[in-house]
Amino acid sequence: MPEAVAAHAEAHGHHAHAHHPALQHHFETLEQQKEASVLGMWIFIIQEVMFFGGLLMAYFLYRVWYHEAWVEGSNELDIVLGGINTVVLIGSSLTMALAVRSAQVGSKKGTVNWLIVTMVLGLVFLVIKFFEYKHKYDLNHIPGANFVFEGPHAGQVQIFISLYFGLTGLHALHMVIGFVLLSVIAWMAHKDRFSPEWYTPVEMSGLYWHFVDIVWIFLFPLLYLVDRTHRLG
Amino acid sequence: MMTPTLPPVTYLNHKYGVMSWLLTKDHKRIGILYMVVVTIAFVLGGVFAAGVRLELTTPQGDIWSADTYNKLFTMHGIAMVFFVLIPAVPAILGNFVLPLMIGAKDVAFPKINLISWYVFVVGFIFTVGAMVFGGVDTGWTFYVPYSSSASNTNVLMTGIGVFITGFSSILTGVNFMVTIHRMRAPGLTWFRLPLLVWALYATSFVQVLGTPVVAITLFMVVLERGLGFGIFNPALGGDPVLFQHLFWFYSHPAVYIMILPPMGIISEVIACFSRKSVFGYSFVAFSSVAIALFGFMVWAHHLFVAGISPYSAMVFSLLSYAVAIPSAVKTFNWAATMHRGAIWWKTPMFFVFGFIGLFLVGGLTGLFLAALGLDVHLHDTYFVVAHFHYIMVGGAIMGYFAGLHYYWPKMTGRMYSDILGKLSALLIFVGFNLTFFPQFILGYLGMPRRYHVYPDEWQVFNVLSSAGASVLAVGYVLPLFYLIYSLFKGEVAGANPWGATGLEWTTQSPPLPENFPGQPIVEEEAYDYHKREIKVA
Amino acid sequence: MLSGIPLFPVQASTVAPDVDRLYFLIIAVTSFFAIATVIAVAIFAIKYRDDSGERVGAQIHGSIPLELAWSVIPFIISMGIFVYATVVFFEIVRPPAETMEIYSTGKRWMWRFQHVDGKSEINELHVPKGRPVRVTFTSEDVLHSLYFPAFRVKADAIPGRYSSVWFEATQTGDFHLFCAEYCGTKHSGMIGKVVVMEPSAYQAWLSGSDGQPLAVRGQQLFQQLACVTCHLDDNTGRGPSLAGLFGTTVELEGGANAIADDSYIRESILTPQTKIVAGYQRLMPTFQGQVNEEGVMGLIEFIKSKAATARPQPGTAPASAPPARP
Amino acid sequence: MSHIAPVKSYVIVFGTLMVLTSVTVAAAFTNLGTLNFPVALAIAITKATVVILFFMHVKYSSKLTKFVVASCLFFLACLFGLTFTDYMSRGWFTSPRGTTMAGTQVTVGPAAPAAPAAEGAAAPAPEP
Repeated sequence: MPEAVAAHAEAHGHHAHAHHPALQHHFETLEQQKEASVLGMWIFIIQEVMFFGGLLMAYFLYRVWYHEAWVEGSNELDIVLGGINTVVLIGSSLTMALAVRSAQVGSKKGTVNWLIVTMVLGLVFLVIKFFEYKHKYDLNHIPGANFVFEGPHAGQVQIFISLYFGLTGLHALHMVIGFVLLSVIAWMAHKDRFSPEWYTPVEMSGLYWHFVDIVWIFLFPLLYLVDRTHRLG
Repeated sequence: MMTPTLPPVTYLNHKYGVMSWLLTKDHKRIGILYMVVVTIAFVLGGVFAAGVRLELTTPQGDIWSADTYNKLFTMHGIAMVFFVLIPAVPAILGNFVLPLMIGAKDVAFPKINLISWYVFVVGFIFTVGAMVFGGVDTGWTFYVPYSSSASNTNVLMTGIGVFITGFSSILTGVNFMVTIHRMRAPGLTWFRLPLLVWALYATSFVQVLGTPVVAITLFMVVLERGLGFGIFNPALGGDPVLFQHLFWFYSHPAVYIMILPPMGIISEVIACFSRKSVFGYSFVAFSSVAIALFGFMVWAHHLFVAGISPYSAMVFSLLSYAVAIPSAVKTFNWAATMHRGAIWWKTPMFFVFGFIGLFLVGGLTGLFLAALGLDVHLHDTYFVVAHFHYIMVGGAIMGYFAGLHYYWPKMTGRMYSDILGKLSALLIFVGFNLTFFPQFILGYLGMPRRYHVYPDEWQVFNVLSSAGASVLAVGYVLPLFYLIYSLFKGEVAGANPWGATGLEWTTQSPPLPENFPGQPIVEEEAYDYHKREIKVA
Repeated sequence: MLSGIPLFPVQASTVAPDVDRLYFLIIAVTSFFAIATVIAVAIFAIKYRDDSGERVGAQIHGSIPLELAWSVIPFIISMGIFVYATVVFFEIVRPPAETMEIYSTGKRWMWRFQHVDGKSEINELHVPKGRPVRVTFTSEDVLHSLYFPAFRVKADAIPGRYSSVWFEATQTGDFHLFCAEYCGTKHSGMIGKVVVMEPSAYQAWLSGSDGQPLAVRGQQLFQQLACVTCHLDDNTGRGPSLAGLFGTTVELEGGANAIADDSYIRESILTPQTKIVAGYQRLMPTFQGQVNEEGVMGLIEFIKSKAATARPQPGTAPASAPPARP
Repeated sequence: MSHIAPVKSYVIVFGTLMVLTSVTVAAAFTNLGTLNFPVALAIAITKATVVILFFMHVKYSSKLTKFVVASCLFFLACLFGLTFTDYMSRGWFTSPRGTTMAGTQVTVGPAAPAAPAAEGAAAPAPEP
């Protein structure tokens, strides 16, 4: 019986089908390879969500325990810079989507240009984030030995600032990784490696970039906005 | 029946040279690369265990200093948990056998498969480096505030090492999940899949979704220790119990990463050597998935005395009892599979007998620790040590050895000596019980874990345990010899030495680089011994 | 060396027999299933042994009723065990109404016990037989865990928070005391013994104490740290009166309320800003760093004793009436 | 994805995201008391869903991908929900006239002058 199975497979395997240069040997069709990549990328993104989930767990617990410290801490943050960053990042999400779209329709120039715009917006975000960190450094609000904070909840505000640096630092690290990834994809697009049949790398880096944007969509209200009004009320 | 000869072209001999191994994208070679590193880690962990047992033969601390002893049991824990138990079956046997079982040429992302091996090796180098430069003494659980403020050993380096190794486990999980979803042979529906594939699928859930949480937790400890961040620091108002919540959120599902794949191997081996399809196939398959999903909801039974509220302790105790049921269902189904089967007493089956004996004790002693009233007395005593060794070493390592001896002919094309195999299974079983059963008694007497010095009246049990450990060591070293001997002098095994069902036994052994000559088509059920005449090649 | 090999720990507290009964019940249930399965596997392995490897087993695929049986029945049994274990757990966790107070602090590699009347001892604890004793303790650096195997009780000592363990000794003699949570180099040295004595012998031992009672030391600290300037007994000071405070429910600013127990008082001393009593400003400075653990325990004892003198107890039971012992 | 959306639809999606952002910022400055947190979270979730469905093309992709995206919520719920069963139920249980067994939230700092981490690590703990 095993021979029969092998023989049958033999006949099936032999008919020649034009191999697309990007089709890897262990996939049957480009469609199967594409779906495998999309599924793999989404599972990777889910895992990244759990990665930020651990830090958010600490954030939510201490917010319930030390609400006053969270109010003081979040009022320390500069909401204008945070707001601009949000607009910049959602903008870069738009340009990323347009880059993927132009890869779909096969316009090489469109893909490369939109990718460059996305990278520039990413850079703007990182620069603004650098100024925010520098501002913290000037007020020596960097958690650690020389953390100075007047006000009754100094210790607990240090936890807030630690979580702020943890969350936004990790997010900025993912932005840097995304920046490098996009530059590689832009270079491949420039070398005309993509076509309407095969633009998976662009699509995958798009998924990654949108994920990084979604993380910021949650970080911005949680860190900057939610405890803003307590001081007003 | 002519004696089989080694096939001309196999994945081992179609390319030679170190580079062909170090840059391979072939899932079979990557499985063997993992086996090399895991075996080294297993020997390392074993040496540390020998050091611990040596010290505990005497109540006083006269062989090692307290610090050295603390480092020994910590490094034993880290080497065994992160570098042996978690990768053993999924990364070695899983990598090798999964594509063969589903009729694919390779895993979905071969390049990422190689990257995850390199990430594993880099993590291993970091952790061994930490061990060489003075070791780490926080216990494999890295509990805060000791690990973040009070310990002056290489906690940072080990934390980073384990952080990196975590990504290897994540990438393997992603790879397996996509492979099983997208690359099954035509006709291979979900309910025709071998049960090892179901187990690997359930394990990849835990690998992918649990590991990042321990990665971020260790990242926070590294931040707190290195840069003075205050997330868990009680002086600033941080809560050390939060660390335990986040740590065990992964580390309990991690024990299911360690036990589910060996359970899959046991289902395969029992089906083959009972010449019968597994009893209640879909129940065994769904119990794997149930264990993986329920496994995420039970972690705080490690925290019953750590200061969590009694009401939440009740919630977790109830859920811990619920997660024990699928394991019980699996064990009963294995026993029922052997009913009216044709039991072939070969080495893999001996390891399965050992597995069933030890895993039963291990699993059922879990019910003692999930019982709230008892856990107050038993937490952090040798009862817990005995419980998890019965499941990890009795279950996971026994399952790994069963799989190793079952797939060895397929991996190398050679057969090992059956008598020596059975002898090593017996030695491991006897040595194991002699080592860890006295620890149950010690545990109920109240001997705490991680003690360098203990009261004199308990010396007898510790001496028994150390004696058992030496028998166990011999049992583990023996396979090293006869398996390597079989590489050169073993008789040629042929495509299907055990006459088993499954696609992996239809191709030659050792398999072709691209696994199958063509694209195999599957028409029959999973373990259908009736449709095909058995040909013992 | 072979001074009689102990196989089972002595039952030296009221809770121990219940825990051991639970232990034997689970042993009985689990060994029944384990032995049954092992025998079944052994029988099948021997009866159906066939080393030719040629013959095929019977074509059995499974039976739904059998599967349901061996998943529902174990579930019901385990729920039974769960309920019984939880009852025993709440007996361990919930101390009786009247307990003898002992304070303790765990520090890297020693336990320090502080009796209410002033006597303090290190790595040793003298307790009377037949009286419920509650040890309230915290840790000063890393995690520790106070563990009395003979009494079957254990609780982790967490820095920055009180934990408590209660037991009622039923046998005199020396029993082990361990630290059960790994805490570094001399983790295995952080042990000691708990000496259970007859009540009369205990009183004699206690009367020989040199230190003055904890409450008196608390009163001295109360003066020394100038608490008395704000906390006047007749409620006219800037801070709330502490007379009769202990055990009552306090109305907090913002509508919440809290029970004035040890943790509340400790928190109000070390971090006064976290809970402000309704109707008072945030004036109180923090005393963290100016008073050590024993000092805080002294102040708590003093505030408890104020409750006794200021308001005669017989009529007014404190707001949180102690629930009857189960 | 085989499905190619017109540029206009992407710009509309961007527009809605901008509107939602301004709404959430505005909501942050009006004092809704305890409602602030849920409102901000709800808006963030809608924004995230919009990005997932349109920018990440999940709307047109396979049922399996949708299932994987949804399954993430289950695991986050496990982490947050079950951990909070502990922290929320800590204050409930008060043993009569004494310390709660599980204790209230963490009070700040051990009372005694905590030995600074550096010194504590090296020198053995000073005797009382």
